This record gives sequence, C-alpha cells and structure tokens, in this order.
Amino acid sequence: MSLAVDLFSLLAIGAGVFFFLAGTVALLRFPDSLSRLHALTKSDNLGLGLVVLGLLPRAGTPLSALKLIVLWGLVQLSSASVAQLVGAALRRRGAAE
Amino acid sequence: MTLFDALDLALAAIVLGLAAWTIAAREVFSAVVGYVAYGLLLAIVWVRLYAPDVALTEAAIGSGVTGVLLVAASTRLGRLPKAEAPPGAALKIAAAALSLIVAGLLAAAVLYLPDPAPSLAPEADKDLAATGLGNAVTGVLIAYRSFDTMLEKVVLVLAVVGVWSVAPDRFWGGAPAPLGPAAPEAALVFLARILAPIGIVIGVQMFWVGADDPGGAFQGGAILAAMWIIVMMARLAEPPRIGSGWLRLALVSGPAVFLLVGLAGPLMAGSFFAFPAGFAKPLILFIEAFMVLSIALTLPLLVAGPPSREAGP
Amino acid sequence: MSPPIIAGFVGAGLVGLGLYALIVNPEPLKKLLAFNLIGSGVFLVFGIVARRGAVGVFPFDPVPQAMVITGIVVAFAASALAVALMLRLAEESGRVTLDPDAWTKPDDGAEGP
Amino acid sequence: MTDALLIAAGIILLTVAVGLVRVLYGPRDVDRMMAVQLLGTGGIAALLLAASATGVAGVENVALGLALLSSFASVAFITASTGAGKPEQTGDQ
Repeated sequence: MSLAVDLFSLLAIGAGVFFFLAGTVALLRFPDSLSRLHALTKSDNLGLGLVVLGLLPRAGTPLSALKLIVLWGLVQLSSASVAQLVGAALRRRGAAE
Repeated sequence: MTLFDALDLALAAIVLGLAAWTIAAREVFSAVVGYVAYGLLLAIVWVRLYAPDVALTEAAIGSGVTGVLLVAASTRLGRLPKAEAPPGAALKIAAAALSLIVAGLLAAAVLYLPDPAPSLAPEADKDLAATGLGNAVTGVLIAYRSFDTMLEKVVLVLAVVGVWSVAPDRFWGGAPAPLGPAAPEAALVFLARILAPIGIVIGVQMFWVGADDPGGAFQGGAILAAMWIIVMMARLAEPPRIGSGWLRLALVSGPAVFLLVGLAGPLMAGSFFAFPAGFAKPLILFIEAFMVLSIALTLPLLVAGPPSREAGP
Repeated sequence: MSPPIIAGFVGAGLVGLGLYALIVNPEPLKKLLAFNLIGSGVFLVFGIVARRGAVGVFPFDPVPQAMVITGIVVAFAASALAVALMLRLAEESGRVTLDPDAWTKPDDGAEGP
Repeated sequence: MTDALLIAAGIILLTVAVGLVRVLYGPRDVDRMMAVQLLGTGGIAALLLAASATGVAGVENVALGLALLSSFASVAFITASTGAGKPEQTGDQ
C-alpha cells in the first residue's frame, strides 16, 4: 500500500517537474511575449498542481491537505488573472505602436 | 556532501546572483524586478534556517508589499532623465576594497562564532508556560521584549506621519492618490473580489494560530494589509482621507493599547509591562488584535504615500 | 559545512554587494535597493546566530528571530519614507538627484515653480 | 523518498532560476515580470517539496502566504504602467 502511494507521489511530482522544465524552455525559446505568456501560464500551474497532488498523500493532517489545495487554487486564480492583465497590456501597447 | 548541502549551495548561489543583478542592472525597473525575485527566494532561505516566522514576514513584507512599493516607484522614477555622472574609477576601486574588507570581516566573524553558541532558547522556554503561549518567537515579541515591540509600533506610526508630511500644505488632510487606474481591467476587479475574502480569512488565522504555531500579529497584519492594497489597486476602495479621526485613532490603537496595558502592569502585576499571572494569554491576544489592526492600516498607507487631493468640505 | 554557515556567508556577501552599490551607484532608488540588500544581509547573519543557538529540543534561539521580524518591518517603513521623499522631489523638480551641483547649474531651467 | 523529494525541489529551483535569464535579456519589462511569476510558482513548489522532506513545522503557512502574494508585483506593474498613482488634480502638467 505504502509503496503504491510512494509510487503515485513520485509519478505526480516527476510529471510536475517536467512541466516546470517545459515552462522554462517556453519562456526562454518562444519568440514573442504573447506566446511565452500563453505557454508559461499553463505549464507552471499544471506543474504546481501535479506537485501538490503528489504531496497530498504525504500531508500529515486533513487541515494541511486542505491548505495545499487552497494554495493551488490561489496560485491558479492569481496566475490566470495576471495572464489576462499582461495580455491586455501587451495588446494595448501593440495597438499604440 | 549531502543533497541538503547541494540544495543550500544552489539557493545561496541564486540569491547572490540576483543581488548582483539588482545592483548591476542599468534600468531601475529591471533592478527592482531582480529585487522582488530575491525577496521571494530569501523567504525559502529563512525556511531552511528553521525560521518559519521570519520566512512569513519576509514573504509578506519583504517580497509582497515592498514589491508593490518599489515597482510603482520605479515606473514613475524610471521615466526621469538621469542627472548624475557615474563615479570615477578611483572611487569604484576604493568602494570595492572597502566592501571586500567589510564582507571579509563579517564572513570571518561568522566562521569564528563562539562554540558552543550562546543561546537564550532554554531561558525563553522556561517561562513560556506562564504566558500561556506555545510559540517562543511570539513570546519574545509580546512578553519578554514587549517594550521594544511597542516602540517599534511607534516607529511605524512615525513613518506614516513622515510620509504624510511630505505633502504640499494645500493637500493636508486630503486623501492619497488612488492606487489603481481610473478604469481597472475586469480581470483585476475579479482577482481582488475573490482574493481579498480568502486572504482576510488566512490573515486572521495566521494571527490566531501565532500564539502556538508560526505566525502572529506581524504576519497576519501584513497579509491583511496586502489584501487592502489589492482592493485599492482594483479601485473597489479608495485611500482614506488622512484627516479622518477614525483612521488616526485606529492607527495609534496598536501602540496605545500596548502602552496602556504596560502602564497598568505596576497595579496588576507589580512592574512596568508585567502581565498578571493566569491572565497573560487573553491580555496578549487583546494587545495583538490591536497591533494587527494598526499594521493592516499602516502598511497600505505607507504604500499609498502622501495625500495628493484637497480635503473635502 | 552546515546550512547556517552557508547562509552566514550569503549574508556577508550581501552586505558587501550592498555597501559597494550604496557608494558607487548615484541613483537614489538604486541606493535604496542597496540599503535593503545590506539590511537583509545583516538579518541573515542574525538568522545563523539564531540557528546556531539550537539547544536540545529547540531548533533555534527565538530572541534573534524576533529581532529580525521587527527589523524587517522597520526596514519597510524606512523604505516607504524614502520612496515618498523621492517621488515628491521628482514631482517638484522633474528629477531626483543627490548631486549638490545639479541644483546650482544656472542653465537648466528644470527648477520647480 | 526523502532524497527523491529533495532532488525534485532542486531541479525545479534550478529550472526556474535558469528562467531568470529573461530578467537579464527582457526585451520588454513584461517578459521580466513573467520570469518572476514563474519563479514564484516554482519557489512555492520547491518549498513544499523541501518541507515535506524535512518536516519543518508551519511551512504550509509560509507557502500559503507566498501563494496569496505571488501576483502582487505583477499587478502593481500593470496598474502602474497603465497610469495609476499620478496626482489627479494637482494641475502641474
């Protein structure tokens, strides 16, 4: 049982690490700001989500598990909103030029 | 070398690299962005030093609220023409030599710290039960070094007075400029509407658990302050008129309540700033509640800056 | 080499970097950043003193940690005051400089009303 | 298991730190902000992983605080660059 749980944690965390890697590659390699924004917002949210998923079985108490989930929700909310704001700012600037 | 050491070394290298970028960047804005990232990583360093209370303070104030202050300042100051000529080579070399000597001496001091290290931890723990607290850091802040912490609140109020007094005479008593654009994006308003209630719950929880777990008045107050800031950036609320009596009363309530309880000490417990036995914990939470209020008001007012509108009728 | 020692060297390095920038960099906002770097370097040195004070079951000495917490808050208050002064100076004169000669040049016309 | 968690934390930290190269090269200020946003998320992930490996108490609270404030610098940047904070009626323009 505990082996299966550990394996699940490792798989989820490994996948999370992969998405962080993908996000960084996108940030460095993609040609313009909008496509970088597009790739980044998705991949870092998914990366953190998978890490949180992998850590959930290791959370000591239900409260700390709940905190982990709330934390992911907060990051998703702010990162999605910031992506909207940044996108709008980029478009405004593009129109002004 | 263990994995922990490798992680610590990597963290140390990134922190120093970001600090170097902060001082080397040509544009002020790039420097500030480096500094915000640096503050974030510093919070992780504090966790590695087994200092979650400090890490929380650094995350909330060092990175969050300072970030807002500096980013806003740099976008306004960055547009100005540069007035100064860079210093000459002689000054640079002298400054580099001085900095190397100071850093070297500090590093040597770190290396030759007394061993075994002196520690007040057992002392702090010995009387902690009498205060009813479980978090020794909160105990030091509110009970053992309470006079210090009270004066620190006074310093915060003085800083607010200092920022206000920068305003031109005609704006005295008016309100600071709004923190957000006249027509904020819908996404920003949405973010503020959802984030603020959740943040208020988390901030109050951090203050409440601070008696026994990492957290406390500073951390909870800083989170609440951040929530007020984002609400003002989304223009859901406006900075208050600084002439408002209620605002001024709430600002000084933290140190004032602290001082009153301290002055009552000789009557109730036999000495200045002493808490009566058996009644210490409720008293400490009472003081802390007003400190939270003071901090939650002070930090956003410091970010909002001096008044820039004339006082209304 | 234990983690507290590494953090202590980082603190020493930060004080050095900050001091250099404080002297060499002429822009006031960058001087403020340098001042904050020095501050956090000093805090880190305090942090290792606290960590080395670990005795028995206590993982750290709470007294230096509590002092660092008040220090972070006061450093923020000082930064906010400095930013307010800089912005006011910029509003009044159109530029921010610490160079005393810049204010006495006769031909620059950027003085406030 | 502890080692695996620490390795994952280290890889994430180094990865997002490499992303900070965008702070160096920009080219726009927006790109710089994005790198910091990625560092914030990655830093939270690394913090959670390292905390789960060491069992330091109260780290969830620190991570929660970081998550709450992760967007602050970016929001301040957007609002400041769209013209907030200027005195509205001082008449000095």
